[in-house]
Amino acid sequence: MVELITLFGTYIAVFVTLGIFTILYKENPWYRISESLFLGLAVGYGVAQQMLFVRDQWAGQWSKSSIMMIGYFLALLVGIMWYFRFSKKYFYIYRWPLAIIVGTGIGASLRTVMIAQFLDQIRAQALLNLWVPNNIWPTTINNICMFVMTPAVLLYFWFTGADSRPGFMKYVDKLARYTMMAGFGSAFGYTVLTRYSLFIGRAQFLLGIPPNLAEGYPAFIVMALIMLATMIGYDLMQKKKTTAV
Amino acid sequence: MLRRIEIPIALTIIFTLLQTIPYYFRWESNLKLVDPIEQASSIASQWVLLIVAWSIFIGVISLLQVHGKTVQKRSKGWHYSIIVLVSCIVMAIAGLPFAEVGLGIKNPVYTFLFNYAQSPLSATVFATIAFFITSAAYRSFRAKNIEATIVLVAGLLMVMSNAPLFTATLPVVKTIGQWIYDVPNMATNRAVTIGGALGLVALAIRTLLGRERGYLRGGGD
Amino acid sequence: MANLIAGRIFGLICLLIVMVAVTYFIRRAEKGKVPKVRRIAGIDAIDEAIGRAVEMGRPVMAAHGIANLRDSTTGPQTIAGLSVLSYVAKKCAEVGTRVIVPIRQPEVWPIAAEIVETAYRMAGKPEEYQSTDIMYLSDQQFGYSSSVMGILMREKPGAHIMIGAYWAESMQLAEVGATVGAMQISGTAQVSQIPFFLVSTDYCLIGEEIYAAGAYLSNEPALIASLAGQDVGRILAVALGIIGSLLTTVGIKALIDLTKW
Amino acid sequence: MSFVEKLQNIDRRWIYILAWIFVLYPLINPLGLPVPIQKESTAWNKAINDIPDGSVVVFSCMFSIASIPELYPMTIATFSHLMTKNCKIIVATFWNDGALVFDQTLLKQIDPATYGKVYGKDWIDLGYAPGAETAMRAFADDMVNTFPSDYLYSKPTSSYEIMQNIKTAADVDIIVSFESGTPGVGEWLRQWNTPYGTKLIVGCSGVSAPGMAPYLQSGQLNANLPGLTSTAEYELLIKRPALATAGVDAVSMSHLLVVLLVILGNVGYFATRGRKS
Repeated sequence: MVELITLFGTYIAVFVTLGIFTILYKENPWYRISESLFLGLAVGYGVAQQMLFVRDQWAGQWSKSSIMMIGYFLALLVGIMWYFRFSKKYFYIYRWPLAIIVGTGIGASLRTVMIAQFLDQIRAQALLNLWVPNNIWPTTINNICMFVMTPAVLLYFWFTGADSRPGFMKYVDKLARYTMMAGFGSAFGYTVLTRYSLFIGRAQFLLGIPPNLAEGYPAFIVMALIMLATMIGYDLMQKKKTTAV
Repeated sequence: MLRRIEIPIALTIIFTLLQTIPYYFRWESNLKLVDPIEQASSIASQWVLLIVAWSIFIGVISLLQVHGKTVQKRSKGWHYSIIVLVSCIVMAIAGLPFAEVGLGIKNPVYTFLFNYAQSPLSATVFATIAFFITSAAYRSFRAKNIEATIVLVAGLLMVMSNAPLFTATLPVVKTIGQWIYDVPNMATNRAVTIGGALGLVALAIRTLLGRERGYLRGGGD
Repeated sequence: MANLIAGRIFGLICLLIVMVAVTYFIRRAEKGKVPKVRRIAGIDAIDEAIGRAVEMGRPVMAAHGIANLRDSTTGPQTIAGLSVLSYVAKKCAEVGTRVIVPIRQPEVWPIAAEIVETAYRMAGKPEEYQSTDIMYLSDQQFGYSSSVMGILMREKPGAHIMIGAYWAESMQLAEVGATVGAMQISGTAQVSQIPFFLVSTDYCLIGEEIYAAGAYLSNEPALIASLAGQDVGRILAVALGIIGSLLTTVGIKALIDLTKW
Repeated sequence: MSFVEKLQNIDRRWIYILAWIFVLYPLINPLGLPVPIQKESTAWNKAINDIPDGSVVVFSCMFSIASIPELYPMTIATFSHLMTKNCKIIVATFWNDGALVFDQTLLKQIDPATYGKVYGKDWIDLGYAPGAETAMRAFADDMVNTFPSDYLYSKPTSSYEIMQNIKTAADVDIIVSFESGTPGVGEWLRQWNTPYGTKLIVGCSGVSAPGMAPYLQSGQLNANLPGLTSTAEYELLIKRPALATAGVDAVSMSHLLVVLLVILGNVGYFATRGRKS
């Protein structure tokens, strides 16, 4: 026998799971309750996580020397500047922490982006061997396709110098669009896999398939019946009302 | 004076350069083994994390504003706003990092809410998209022209190549799916990756020249 | 004394080439020589969609994605979306149609409000601007999307324009938009979401097309000029790839060694 | 309305019900469809098997609780596989849910002690650091100071034996990351692989899989395990069938449904279009 608290928890979990799923039928109070709970918990959870980090950081490295301590409190001061956005008069101060974050973010990406996303990709492109005698299919053919397709897609996004666009670009654009369409097909296929995997995961929970708790299954049946009955019952009542009028 | 837009622009430029320069240049000094600029850049990146962490209450305040107002005015659906407020406050307080008084990530209320409410909720919200995809696939995946047909055929082959039911009975599906993934998909994503890198550099230049003010606009001035 | 770090020199050279190109074009544009941008099919469709909304007597819904302005990869998409919004708002103000803007990021709200208000002021109809139509919904991804779905169902817009960074919610928004009969124009650089926009909206701007559309519609010299600078990098990438691959095929490793410099 | 026209306009709620049936039925009555082993799972299995003795592994759950159903099976399978290897494991994450996902769900399934792994000596859980890419950079440059205390016991990280010889990314041999978005592979490459040359293998949700292709082709990424189907194959390879294996029949059936519906929609479309013209 599982603990009472776990059983209670499982019922809550089943309730919110089904509550969200009821949106598939139509908007209703079960959905609104689950959604509101979600909204609140997510924000509260974020607070807990960030504050834990702030505290760990202090204990870990910033309390070790007086210079570090000053740095820590300086960060707190700059952090307070965020909240000037709620002031009508001094709102502009909140741009300072924003500027620091934006600068660090852009700088951190700019550091290595040219190598990680530009040069390494071009090097891989330059390593394509267009003639591998002992491996015509798939290597040679694939390499030739990649050799043509990647530059075509790159050039498709060439927007400026509209007047001096050479005539052959028409064919490049066409090849690029076909390549991208096939590529998007692959994105579609994998997205279907993801979304169904998530749904399957929830279904496994509702059916109590291990390692999910077996108590999920009866809870699922009970909750599903209650929700369906209330929603369909409510709908029928509404219908009766409108026909009576 | 403090109001000037030049202050945040200057801050952005300083912090951008502080992160970027030490990656390409090494400062040679006979006195110390560690490169002082690289060290400064590394400490700055950790210091910035603290500033990021302190911004978390912005979300809380806007939540309190929006839902607090709804409850106060008894607007439509104010009962739900109470749920939002209560769940937010309980979760935040239970999770505050004061293990000395029993709060924090090991707090039973916190772990209970995490395991039995937040975790199932967010997973389910994403799972509902499976249904939208299915009905969209049925409703709008039509072979209207050559391009749409390519997406459709490639998409279907890809769906099949992800399902063992098809790959076991028709292994060729996986071969084609693999080709789509390895070649056109790779080419598309490589071009987008390279294009993204160029876009980022352009954004950085506009920032360094003080021309990119998008993130500083708004709220007057 | 500063020294270059081995293995990163060629990367630095490429970075400098693109940086110099972008700077050059920005300086040039600010002297009045703004490069021309190719017109993209979806851009014309924006006018068509607004016209259709006017005929039907329905509002226009113009969204700019759900990303913030800060992120180094998705921020530019929001900027592009806002540029399109400023064009849409201008058109709507001229013809006197309501424009609804749903917002997820609190920091974007004042900017969007300013854009729309300016558009109405420029059209000489400041009294028609309704601040309540610039709606801050929720900073939660699905809180936002479910609210937008609700608004779509209630307001039944004639045109639904979505240009910016979208994630999983793209599907929901485009689906509901289609069911209420809006003419939909979408655009995103998030590759995983493009197929859904492509199949369920009338026009879809693919990938970097949204930046071009944003620059084109906003007419901001710095934005257009950086497109020209990026194109220099683009040609560099294509040339290095093609030459390198040909050299590899005949067994010369010189270019590969150069990139490892 | 003719039958073909009706085929084009089935109410979406009927489609939703079909989706429920096609998923629930195979879960309740497993069909036992065959699962052919494909190249992704083979490569993943090999990548883990090939980790040399004494290596240092960074193990990272870079996903939110929303992605648990898809990524959790591969995380468990890989973690249990790593437990059988002679290597040191550092658990760290840059997604704010990642730490709890690991602590609350994964550790309940696998207890490292049963594999003879000692906490603080063979493995350590550092938890979460906010700041995404900036934090990942900081972690690469200075691991102990980015995570000053560990997650499970909140003791100073520097006091653990395992961290005595592991200071920066240069001391790490391989990153095993499970992810569903940003930050993820791009950030690992920019902040770890490019500057330090650390090897990287990534298990990802299906949605992220197409974006991995260029990195796989260029060799920046050593292996990639995409989605639930590949996970089921991997579970079979390491002879530890679990959640993914149980769910894979439902994957097959749901995908069958999608294929059928698309075909049905197009049949209706062409039939009515042919008649109109």
